[in-house]
Amino acid sequence: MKERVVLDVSKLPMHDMGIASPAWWGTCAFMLIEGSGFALAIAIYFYLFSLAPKWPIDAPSPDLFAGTVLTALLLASIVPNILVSRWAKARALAKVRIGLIVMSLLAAAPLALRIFEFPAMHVSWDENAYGSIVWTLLGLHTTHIITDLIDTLVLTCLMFSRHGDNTRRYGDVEDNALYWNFVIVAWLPLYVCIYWVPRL
Amino acid sequence: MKCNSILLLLAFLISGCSGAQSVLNANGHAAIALKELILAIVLVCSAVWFLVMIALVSALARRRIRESDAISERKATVVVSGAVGATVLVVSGLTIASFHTTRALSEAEDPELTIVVRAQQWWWQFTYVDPRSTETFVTANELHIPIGKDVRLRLESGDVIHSFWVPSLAGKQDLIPGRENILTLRAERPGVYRGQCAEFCGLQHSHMALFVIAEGVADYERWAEGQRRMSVDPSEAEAVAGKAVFMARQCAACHTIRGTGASGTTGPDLTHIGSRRTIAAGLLENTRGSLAAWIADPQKLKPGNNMPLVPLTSDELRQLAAYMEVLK
Amino acid sequence: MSIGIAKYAGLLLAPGAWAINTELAQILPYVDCGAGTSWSVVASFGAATLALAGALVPHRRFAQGEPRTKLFIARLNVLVGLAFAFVLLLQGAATMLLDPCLR
Amino acid sequence: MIEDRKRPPLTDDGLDDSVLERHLSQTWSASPGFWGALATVDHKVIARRYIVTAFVFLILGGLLAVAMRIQLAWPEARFLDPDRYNQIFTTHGSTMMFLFAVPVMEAMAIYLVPLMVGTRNIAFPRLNAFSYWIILIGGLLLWISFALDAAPDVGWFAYVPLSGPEYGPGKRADIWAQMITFTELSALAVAVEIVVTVFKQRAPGMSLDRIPLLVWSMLVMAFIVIMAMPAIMFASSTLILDRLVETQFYNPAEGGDALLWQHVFWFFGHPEVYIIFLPAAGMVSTIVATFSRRPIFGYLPLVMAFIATGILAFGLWVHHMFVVGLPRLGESFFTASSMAIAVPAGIQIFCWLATLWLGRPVFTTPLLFVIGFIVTFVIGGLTGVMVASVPFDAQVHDTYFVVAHFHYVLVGGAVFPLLGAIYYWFPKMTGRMMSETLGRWAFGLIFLGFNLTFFPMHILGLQGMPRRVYTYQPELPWAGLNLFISLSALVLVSGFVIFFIDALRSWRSGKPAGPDPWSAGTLEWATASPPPAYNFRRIPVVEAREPLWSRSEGLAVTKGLQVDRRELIVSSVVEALPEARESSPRDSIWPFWAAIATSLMLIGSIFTPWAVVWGSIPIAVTLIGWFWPKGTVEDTS
Repeated sequence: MKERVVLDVSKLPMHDMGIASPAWWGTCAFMLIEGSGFALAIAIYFYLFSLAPKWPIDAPSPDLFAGTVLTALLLASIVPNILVSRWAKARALAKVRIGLIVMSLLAAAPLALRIFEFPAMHVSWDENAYGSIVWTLLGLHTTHIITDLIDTLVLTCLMFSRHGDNTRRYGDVEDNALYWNFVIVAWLPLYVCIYWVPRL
Repeated sequence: MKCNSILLLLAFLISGCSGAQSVLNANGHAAIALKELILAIVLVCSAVWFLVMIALVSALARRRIRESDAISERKATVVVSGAVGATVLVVSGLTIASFHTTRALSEAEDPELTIVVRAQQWWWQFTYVDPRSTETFVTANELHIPIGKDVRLRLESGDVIHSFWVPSLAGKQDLIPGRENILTLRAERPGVYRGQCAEFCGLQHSHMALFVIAEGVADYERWAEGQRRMSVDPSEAEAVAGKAVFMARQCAACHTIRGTGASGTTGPDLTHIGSRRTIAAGLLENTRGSLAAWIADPQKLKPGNNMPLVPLTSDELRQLAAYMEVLK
Repeated sequence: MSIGIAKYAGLLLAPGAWAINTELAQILPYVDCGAGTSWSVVASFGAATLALAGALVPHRRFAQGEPRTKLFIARLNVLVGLAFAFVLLLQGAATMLLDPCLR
Repeated sequence: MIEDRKRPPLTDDGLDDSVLERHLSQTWSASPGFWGALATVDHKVIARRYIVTAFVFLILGGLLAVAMRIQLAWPEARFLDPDRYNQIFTTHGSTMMFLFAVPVMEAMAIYLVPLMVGTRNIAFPRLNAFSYWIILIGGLLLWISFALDAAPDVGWFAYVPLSGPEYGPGKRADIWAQMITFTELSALAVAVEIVVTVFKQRAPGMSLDRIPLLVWSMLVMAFIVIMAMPAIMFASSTLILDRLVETQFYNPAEGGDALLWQHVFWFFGHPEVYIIFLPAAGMVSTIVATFSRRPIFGYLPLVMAFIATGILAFGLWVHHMFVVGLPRLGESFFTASSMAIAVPAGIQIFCWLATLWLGRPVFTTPLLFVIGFIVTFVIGGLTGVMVASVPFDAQVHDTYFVVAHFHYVLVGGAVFPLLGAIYYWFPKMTGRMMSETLGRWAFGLIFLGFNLTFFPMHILGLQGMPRRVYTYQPELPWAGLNLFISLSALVLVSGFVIFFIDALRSWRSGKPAGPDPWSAGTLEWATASPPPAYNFRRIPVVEAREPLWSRSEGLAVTKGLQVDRRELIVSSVVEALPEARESSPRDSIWPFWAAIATSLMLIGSIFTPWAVVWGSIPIAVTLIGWFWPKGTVEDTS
């Protein structure tokens, strides 16, 4: 087939970040999947709530302490998270390295608190449907934190390796920061559901 | 090519015959209203299908005339917009018709009779609750109702989800563990109407039939009176021996025969089993021979059902069948 | 409403209104039946109005000599908005015809 | 590596065609041999595997259907016992829905979308390879359990409590649930790839209003997958939790609810139908335009219809639950939505008819299948309107009427277009034409056999025959029609046999096709058949909706892409303005190992919850291997 050249793309960048990067869109698509999952889990929480004569079923309301501290910690982590994202955009390698170490710690800390959240429910997963759904909500979100923690750890190692100083890696750092924001935002409705709806 | 008019034609043919389990053989007030709606919708949809087919054939086979693309595009736009408009109207019409039927079916009076229907793998238990007295009686797989009266069925499940469906009388309604559903039946004409579980419920879903016997009020009252009585005490020697076998073997652990020591509740109540037309949820006609065959090996006739094989000698088997037969 | 979002009113507002109304249908019949109110009627026709609005907002962009893609998006939004307004009107008809207590 | 960096990058600028092809081929081709085949990330190779696998599952599922028809040909037949029959209809439904229909539509998307939008590979090609291995293993799980007489026996919607811990002993229901997890994982992965490919990898100039309709339909399909599959993910996981660690989601005695399962399942299950149907609608739009020899009539309304259908799909689920005893008013909202979806469906039919009317139809086999589609799908759509009515449904729900309805929708509405699509794109995929003569025979027998088999089921349903019965009693008036249906099924089967013979024969020895045998308008026909590993010698620039019909002097293309690394163009979402030259990952064996690790974890978790804990370690290892940069030129930026 005859071809005629009408466009020269050689001046385009060899990789771009943000909305010009397929990886960014991929991250968004995965967040949409997980967001749908969380929305559904919350809907099921309310569905079971609407059926139960008394909510929570056969259990006192959960203790607030661990969950609230965890929420505060997650919210506080937004600040360094956004900083890391900015440094990545500016391609400041040293700052990104430090930021990622901080973020790894900040992603690990909630896991320690989470250990205290499960007993704070005062119900086991196999006692009744209320126990099943709150354990599932906590479990789902814990998986999220663990996933992001591993991602951050691997990324931190990468930034200290010879592959670190690279637009793609900075893009990955940005996407990882975006994902952590999502982990935080997704927690807020879960926190309200788990801790405050039983007190209504 | 098959078409919906054949369906209609066949529909009328079928409704003529006495096939007792058919949507089109409607004899209950709900089923009659549903049949009207079904025929109306099928008629409208058949017409729509024919119109589309005419359009398809003419689009493929029409003579191509010389016409500028712009003009024919404009014509097509007008026709397509018209067709979309017509679709909107037809859809609205059918939707409103559907809402009307739903509404019409709701206007039932206060029922005169309430029956608790409890579905289990794979048979039906009916508990008649008399509003005038505290007396209740229990039967299985055969429901008697008086014609012309609203009968309220309270639908419960003993294990998995089942669905109560007697198409000649009403649409189906599920029986769901942990929930209670209501279905109102009103038979307009006397008859024997077959029904069947309509929600897949395991191995013997296929053999979970029931019969609704709609009869005149006097006939119904006579039947109910008979059901309220305790079981018959057999006089014939064979049946007496059969009763002894029943009490001595595992039978009494699962079945109730009121007036005797047998009070198991796992299986159907057998107090008046001799009066029923079929056994094993519509599987077999109720004769002495089929009773014996059933008891001899229930797993062969209805594989997977919950009645175990009880080893019996052929004499015991005959005696037991004779006893069952006298329990009218 | 910012101009950017307004372009997508048909795609966002109308299906959104429909989704919410459909979800409300799981709750409002119980409320209406218990309290004798008509919230489901109000919700359905309110949502239908919203959907129509969603269809009309991007409609304004037809005349302005917009670029091809913008016009495409605007038209798409109008059509989707109208489709969902139709669904909501049918749902509204249900609320008018049926008793919320009916099982 | 360091030397690589020093060498100046080689671009296609000014390269001779044959030299350019040599370089591209070197950069993009998979390495030869077994490990090369396992490691390839070429979307066409993976799509071909997907398609072949899906058709193998179609054959297997079809054989099960034949077994059921033999059993039902006579009353009280003893060909199958109830246990085997229940396994068979469950496996038939699950195979057809999860292992044939959804994967085959995704496979067509994986093959066609990158070619139709004019790019060199799908977005996230390694994820794509991963998704194939996952669905393959999921399918094997189901079928090995079937071979071992331990297949699921609870129906393809596995209602609790029948599938729950109390009434579903053994591991049968768990196998069903985990098989679902496999297929949803693979479907979600593909959906993400399609969304990103369509959003970001369209050829320069392919703005939103120039996207081929097939690509639009696949995009909407991908979004439905993304929104609907989490529901079934939740359903299958909680079912396994209920069975394995005694959670109480579905136990009414402990605050759970049997209907919760139905809500969650159908919230996925109804959109599922449109996941299957919308790609078919895209195929029909493509075939109708090509063989009417004119652009599609009503591009905008068609796009709107796809989108509206995709959204409405999420508001129909309760129409599977009209007889469970919900308030009638709430149910009627779903009647309204289910009825209203007939409007976008009608718009599609009318636009296709108008295209045929305005054009000059060429009656090739693909068009015949499309005509067959219109005839049967309209019936399926209209019976859909019928079951959308609450009172109508009260009589036909769970009867053979519904069996007839959904086969008209799924076979008439999706398999007919799919077979047409296979005849249409076979030359592109293999470089060879299928036989027109055999194609006509296949179409004739399938069309006739299908209608003779499934139309009478409407009548059986109205006569009161419930679905999922392994037998029926002789005194019921169903025997005659059932025998007729079983005999008709043979006609249908013979049509499929001819189709498969034709496909196999043509693959080996069909007439060579050339790049564009149908004189079609979309970009996949702008390259050789079968396309080279790099798809296009130069990335096209799109100046019209049918680039191949409107080219005046040759196809407009770009220059300036690097050829010594896997490079493609990333463009903006709305206008498709070029934004970057992005690299596409190289072949990798890690997706294969990741799929193996994931499968071990999923299958292990049928038996013990600890499998999730220990199984996630190898998964993490393989994922790190997958993503860790290898210092290739693709990693430069």
